Amino acid sequence: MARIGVFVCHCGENISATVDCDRVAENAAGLPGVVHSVDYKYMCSDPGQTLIREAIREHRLTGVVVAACSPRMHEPTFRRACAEAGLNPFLCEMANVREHCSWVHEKTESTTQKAKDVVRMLVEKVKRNEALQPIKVPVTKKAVVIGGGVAGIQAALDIANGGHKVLLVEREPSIGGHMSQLSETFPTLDCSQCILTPRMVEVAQHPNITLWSYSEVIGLDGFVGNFTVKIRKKAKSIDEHLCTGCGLCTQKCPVRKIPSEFEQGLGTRSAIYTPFPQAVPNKPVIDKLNCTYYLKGRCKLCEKVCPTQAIRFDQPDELVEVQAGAIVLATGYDIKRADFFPEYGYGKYKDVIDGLQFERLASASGPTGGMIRRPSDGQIPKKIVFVACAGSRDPAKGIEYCSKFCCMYTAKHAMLYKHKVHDGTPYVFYMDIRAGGKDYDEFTRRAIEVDRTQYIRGRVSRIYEKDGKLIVVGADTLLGAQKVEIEADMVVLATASVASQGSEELAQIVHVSYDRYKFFSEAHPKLKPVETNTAGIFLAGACQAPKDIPESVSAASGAAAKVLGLFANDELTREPLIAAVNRMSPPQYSTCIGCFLCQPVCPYNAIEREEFKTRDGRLIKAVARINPGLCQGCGTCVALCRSKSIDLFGYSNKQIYTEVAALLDEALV
Amino acid sequence: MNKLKERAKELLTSGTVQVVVGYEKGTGERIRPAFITRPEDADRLVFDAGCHHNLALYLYKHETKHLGKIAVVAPPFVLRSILILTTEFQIEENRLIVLGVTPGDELIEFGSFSEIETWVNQHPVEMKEKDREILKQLSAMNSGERWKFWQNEFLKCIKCFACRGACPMCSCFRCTVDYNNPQWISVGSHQLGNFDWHLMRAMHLAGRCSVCGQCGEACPMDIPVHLLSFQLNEDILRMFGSRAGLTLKKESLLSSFKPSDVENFIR
Amino acid sequence: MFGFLTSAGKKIYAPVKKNGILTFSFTSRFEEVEMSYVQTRLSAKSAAFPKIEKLLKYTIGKEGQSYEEVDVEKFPQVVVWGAHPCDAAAFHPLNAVFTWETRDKYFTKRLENLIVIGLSCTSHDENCFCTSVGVHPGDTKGSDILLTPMAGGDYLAEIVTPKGQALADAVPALFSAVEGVDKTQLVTKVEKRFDHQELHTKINGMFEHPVWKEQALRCIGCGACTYVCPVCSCFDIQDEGGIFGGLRYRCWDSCGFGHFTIHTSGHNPRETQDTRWRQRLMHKFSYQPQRQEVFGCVGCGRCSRSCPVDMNISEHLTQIMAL
Amino acid sequence: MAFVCNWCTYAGADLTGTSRLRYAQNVRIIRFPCTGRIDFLLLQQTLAKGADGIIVSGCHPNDCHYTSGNFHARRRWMVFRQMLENLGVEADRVIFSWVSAAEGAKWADLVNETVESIRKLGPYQKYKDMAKSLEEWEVTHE
Repeated sequence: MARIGVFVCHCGENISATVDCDRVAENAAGLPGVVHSVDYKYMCSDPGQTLIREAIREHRLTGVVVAACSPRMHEPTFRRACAEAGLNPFLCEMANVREHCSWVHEKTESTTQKAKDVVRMLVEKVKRNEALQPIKVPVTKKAVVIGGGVAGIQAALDIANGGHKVLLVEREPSIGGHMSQLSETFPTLDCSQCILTPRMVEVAQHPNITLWSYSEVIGLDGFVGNFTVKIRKKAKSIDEHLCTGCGLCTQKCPVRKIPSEFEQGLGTRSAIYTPFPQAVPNKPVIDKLNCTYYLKGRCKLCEKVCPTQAIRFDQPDELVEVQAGAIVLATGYDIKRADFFPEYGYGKYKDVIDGLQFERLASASGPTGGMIRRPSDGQIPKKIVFVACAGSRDPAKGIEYCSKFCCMYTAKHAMLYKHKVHDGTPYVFYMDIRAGGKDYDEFTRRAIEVDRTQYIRGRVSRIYEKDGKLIVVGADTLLGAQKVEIEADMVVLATASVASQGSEELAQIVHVSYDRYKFFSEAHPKLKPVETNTAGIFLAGACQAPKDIPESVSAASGAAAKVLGLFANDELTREPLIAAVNRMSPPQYSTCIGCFLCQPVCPYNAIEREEFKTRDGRLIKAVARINPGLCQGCGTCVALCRSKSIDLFGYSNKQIYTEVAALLDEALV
Repeated sequence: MNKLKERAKELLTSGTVQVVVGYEKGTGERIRPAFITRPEDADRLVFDAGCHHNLALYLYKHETKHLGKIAVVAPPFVLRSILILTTEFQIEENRLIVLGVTPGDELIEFGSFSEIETWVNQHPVEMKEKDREILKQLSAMNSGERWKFWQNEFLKCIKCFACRGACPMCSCFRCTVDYNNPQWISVGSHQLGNFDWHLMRAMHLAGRCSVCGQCGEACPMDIPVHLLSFQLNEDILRMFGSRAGLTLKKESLLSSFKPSDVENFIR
Repeated sequence: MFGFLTSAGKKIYAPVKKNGILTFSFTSRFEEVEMSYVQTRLSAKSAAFPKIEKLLKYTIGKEGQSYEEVDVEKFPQVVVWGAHPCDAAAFHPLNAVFTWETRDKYFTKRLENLIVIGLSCTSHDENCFCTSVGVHPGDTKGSDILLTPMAGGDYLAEIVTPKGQALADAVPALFSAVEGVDKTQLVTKVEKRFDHQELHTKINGMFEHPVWKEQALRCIGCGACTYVCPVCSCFDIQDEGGIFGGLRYRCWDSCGFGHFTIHTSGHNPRETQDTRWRQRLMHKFSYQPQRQEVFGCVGCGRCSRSCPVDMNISEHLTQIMAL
Repeated sequence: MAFVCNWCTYAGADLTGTSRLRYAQNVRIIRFPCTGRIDFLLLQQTLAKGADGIIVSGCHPNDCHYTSGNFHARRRWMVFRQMLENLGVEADRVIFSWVSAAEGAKWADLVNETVESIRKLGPYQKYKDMAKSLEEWEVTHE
C-alpha cells in the first residue's frame, strides 16, 4: 500500500501570496494513500530538506510529492534529499505550483484549487512510479579518430595528450589532408606545411597514438563507451616494419606519368609512391590500378631495388575490429571539380583552374617550385581573374550555402600572386566579401588597398578562349550591372566546398544523421555543435560544414574535450528514463510482433532486432529491443507502437494516464 | 481460372509449395477462403470478382505457416497487402509464391516482390461506386451530422472484432484493446467503447490500409467501418501524396516525416 | 395484445428494423415490429444476458474501497415478442449454464421477469438446421405463448406455461378456441441433416482428431459467431472508470479470441485457432450435454450467416458425422 | 488540459511564471519528455474523461531536443485531427502549438486564446454524453 508524503512550499511568499498553502496541504492529506502532508516556508532550504528526510524515515514513505517551484529548478535537489533518506530518487515528483500557478494567477479560490489539482495529479502519478536504478555502462577508454586532416590530427593529439589511446584512421597513404596541400595560410601568410608537418610527426611519434593510413572504417556496432569499429587496412604491398622509407623504389619505378592527387593533377607521380616528401608515414604504397606488375604480371623493379626486401606483392587487405569508447569524425571536405562549371570552361581550358590547384602552383614544394605559371604553356600570367562563389550560394547549382573560406583564400591568392608577379594584375569577381574573423577583414583590405587587387562585385557569366587569352565576361553590379570583359591569362575558380566523397556511406555506417548536402549533422546547432545525435560520436572540422583551419582546429579540440570528459569516468551513469520493449514467456517472448515501424522513428538508432531461435537455429520470432546505452528517452516509439509493447520509464503509459485521470475523474475528497 | 487450377496443381505436385491459399465456393452463393494441400483438390479453386477476402491475413499466421511453403491467389488488394506486410517484416519473400489474379481472368506469377511493386503501381485502385457515394455524402455533411451518422452506426457495434480479424494489417499479437494498464480502449461494447475502438483502429491503419474493404465486409452488423479508413486514405493522399501498399520501402506514413510537411492548424 | 402489454408497463423486445438491419430491439410501436422474417441478426438472448451487465459501482477513498451492487429488483419486466422457436428454446441451455453449481442472480432475475411470446417459422434458409439439434420450426419449448401464423392474418396461439396462461387470462377477448388445425402444415419444413444424439456420441471421442485443424484453417478468430449465438454464454468481467472509482460490469466474450485463455505468464493452453474452434463445438455438443444434459446449439444458423469467412456450422457438423 | 514537452513548452511556461505574466486559471499542465511521446490515445481519453479542450505544445520544428520527435508528432496530429473531423468530433477543441523556451508570452496568449475559444464552444456535452453511456447503461440498450 502506498505511503505518500506531500510537502507544500511557500517559497517565502512567492507561492503563499496567491495560493493558500495550508489548505493545499490539508486537502492533500485527505487523498487516498497520503500519510503525511505539511507545508513549510522554504522546502529547498536545509531545514526544509531535513523535514522531508525525517518524514521519509518516520512515516516509512514510499513516495514524495513536493509542491513548489518548477522541477526544472529543484527536482535534482529534492531527489537527492530523498536518496539521502533511503528513498529511491525516482519516487520523488514535483508539483509545479509556482511558475505554473502562483506566479501566473491572481489570489483567488480557483488558484488554490489549481494547486490542489496539480498536487492530486502528482500524488497519483508518484504512486505508480517505479524505483529506478541509474544505468551504468563501462567505458572503453580508447578513441578512434576518422580522418587525418588538420582536424583529425588536432583531435588525436589532444586526446592522446590527455592520456588516452587513440587510433587515427586515414584513407589516403598519408595524413595531412587538404592543409598539407596549401601554400600559405591566411591571415598571417605563414607556410602551411611549416606549421602542419611538426604536428604530423608528433602524431607518428606519440606513444598514445596508433596511425593506420590507407585504411577505411567499414562497420560500427555498439554504443557510447562500447563501440566495435570494423576497419579495412588496404594492402600497401609493402612490409611497413622493414621499409625504411629510403625512396629508392619510387625513383626507379618505371610508371611515372600518373597525375598526382596531391598536386591536384598538376604534377605526376609513380605507381609506387608517397604522396609528398613530408608524408606521414613516409613509406610508399603501390597503386595497384597503375602498377605494371598488377596489370601485366611482370616488372617487380621495386622489389629488385629495395634494400630491405620490404615489397610484398601478395599482401591482402586486412580486416580488423577495434574496441573504442568514443569516435571522432574528421573526414573533411572536397571541392567541386570539373564538369560542374561548363560555362567557365573548367576542364576544357587548361588555364581555368580551381583554388587547390592554385595553392599547388603557389607552393614552394609544388610542381612549379612556387612560381605562378600557366598550366598550358608555363608562361607567367599577367592577368589573373579569381572567381569567388563558383558554385556556392547558387541555388541553380544546388548548393545554397556559403563555402565560407573562399573569400579569404581568394584574397590570399591575389596577394600571393601579386607578391610573386609584381607587374601582374589580379581581378576578383565576388558576390559579397565575407571576412568575419580575427584579422580577416584587415587581410582582405590589404589585398585591395596594398596589393591593388581589382575587386569587381558581380558574377561571371561566361569564360571563353580567344587568341590564347581567356575572355571573362561578367557584370559589375556596383556600376549598374555594366558588362565587364577581361582578357585574362589564367582564371582561378573558388569552387564550392562539398562534403567529402563517401560521407553519406560513412554516416550510414556509423549512424549519424547528415544534412541534404551530406555534411554530418550536429546534435544541436548552437549548444551541441560537436556532438552528433549518436552519443559517443563527435564531429571535428569541415565534415560538418565548410570550416577554415582555426575553426576546424577549435572544433577538433572541442570534440577532444568531449571525449576526454567521457573518458574521465570508468562507467557512464545515465538517467534511466529510457524506453523498453516488454518480454514474456515463450513462444511469444514479447507482445511485440517485430513490425519494426519503430526503428525509423528512433533518432538514435537505439532499436535493435532480437531474434529468438530454436536449438537447431530456426528463427521463432524476431522482436524489437531497445539498447539502453543509446536510448535517450524521447518516447516517440512508445506513442507509435500499436500493440503497446514499448513503455517509457518515468513517463509510462500508466503514469501519464493517471495524471489525466487524477485531474478529470471526480475526486471523492 | 483453368490456368490457376493447373498452376496450383503443378506447384503442389512438384512439392514447390505445401499449400495453396485461394478461394472456393461456399454456402449458397458465398465464396470463402480455401486451403488446398492436395493436388486433386485444386479443382475446388475459383476466382471471380466476388472473391473479396483478403487472404494476406493468413500468410503470417503460424497455423498456415506450419503447413509449409505457401502459394497465394492474389487479387490486387492482396498484392498491396503483401507489400505492406513485407515492409513490416511479417512476410518473407522466399517463403511465398504469389499467383496474381485479375477479374479479367489473367494469371500473373510474380518472380519477385519488386515485380509486384511495379504491377500495383501500374494498376491504380478504384473504390466501389457505393462506397464513393457514401463518402461523398459524408464529406458534404457538417461536423454535427457526421457525428450523428457515425454514432448511429457505432450503436450497432457488438465489439466482436470481426473487423480486426478480417484485416491483414491487424497483425498484432496483442491489440491495444487487450492492453489493460491503463485500459486505453474499453472492452465493453458501450457507446464510448465502440467509438474509441473504431477511432483507434482507423488511426492504427493510417498509412497502412490496402483499401480492401474487408473490415466492413466482415461486420456482422453491417457497419461500414471500412469507410473510416477509405476516407482517411483519401486525406492522406491529399496531405502527403502517398498511398499505402505501393512500395517496398520501409517507410511507413507515421514512422517517417518530412520537414516540409504542411499543416494549417498548429499555432 | 401488444397494446395491452405496453400499457401494463412491460417493455417489449421484438424484431425491429433499425439502421438497416433486423434485430431484437425495445419498442413500444407495434407497426415497427416485423412478424415475418427468417432470422434476426442478434438473438433474443440479450433480454436476459445483455452484452453489458452492470454489476457494481465502486469507489476508492481515503479509507479504502467500498462498493454498491446493482439492485436486481429494479430489473424491468420484459416481453420477448415474436422470437422464433430456436431463440425461445435457447433460454433453456443459457439457464442451465447460469444456474449450474451457482445461481447467477442477474440472469435468473432477468429470466424470471421475462415472458416469451414465440413465433413459429413459416420460412427458413440454407443455414437453418434446428431439426438436426432437436428443435423444430413450431417448437413450443421456451415460449410462454407460441404464435403460429394462419391464413387470413390470425395466429394460432398455444399457451404453454402458467405465465402464458396468466397473460391470456388478462386479455381473454383476444383469444378464441380453435380446433382441427394442423400446425405442421402451417410451419416451414427444415430438413434434418444429422441426429444430435449420434453427433454427441461421436464427437465425445474426437478431441485429438485432425479434422479441427483442417476446418479451422480459415477461421480468423473473431467473436462474431459467439456474439450472435443465442446460447453462447461466455463473459468477461471488466472494471472501468477512473482512479477514484468506477463500474464493474460483465460483457460478452468469445472462445474464438486468441487471448481468451491466455495466462498472465504468456502461456496459452489454446495456442492455435483449431483448439479454439474445437472448444466451441465440443462445448456445445459434448461438454454441455454431459454436464447439463442440454445441447448448446438450437440450430438458428446465425453463426454461419454472420461468419466473415463462411464457417458453416451445419456443414462442418455434417462433415464430422460423415467421418 | 495541456500536454507539453519538457524542453521547450514546459520551460516556456516556466518563463511565463518568471516573467509574472497572467493567464487563465483553468489549464493544467502535464509534462512529457517530447511531443513525440504523446499518444493519440491519451487525447482520446482526455476528451472521454470530460475535458472541454486540450492544448498540445512542444518545440518548434527543427528545435526538438531529440532532433525529430516533433516532426513525427506533427504528422501524427495531422492524421489524427483529420480523423477526428471525419468522425464529426469538434477538432477545434484540440489546439496544437509550438512554444519555445523563450516564448513565455506566447504561452500566456495561447492559454488565454484557447480558454476563450473553448468557452465560446461551450462544454463538450455531446462527447460527455457518449462517455457517460456506460454509467447510464440499462438493458434498454440492445
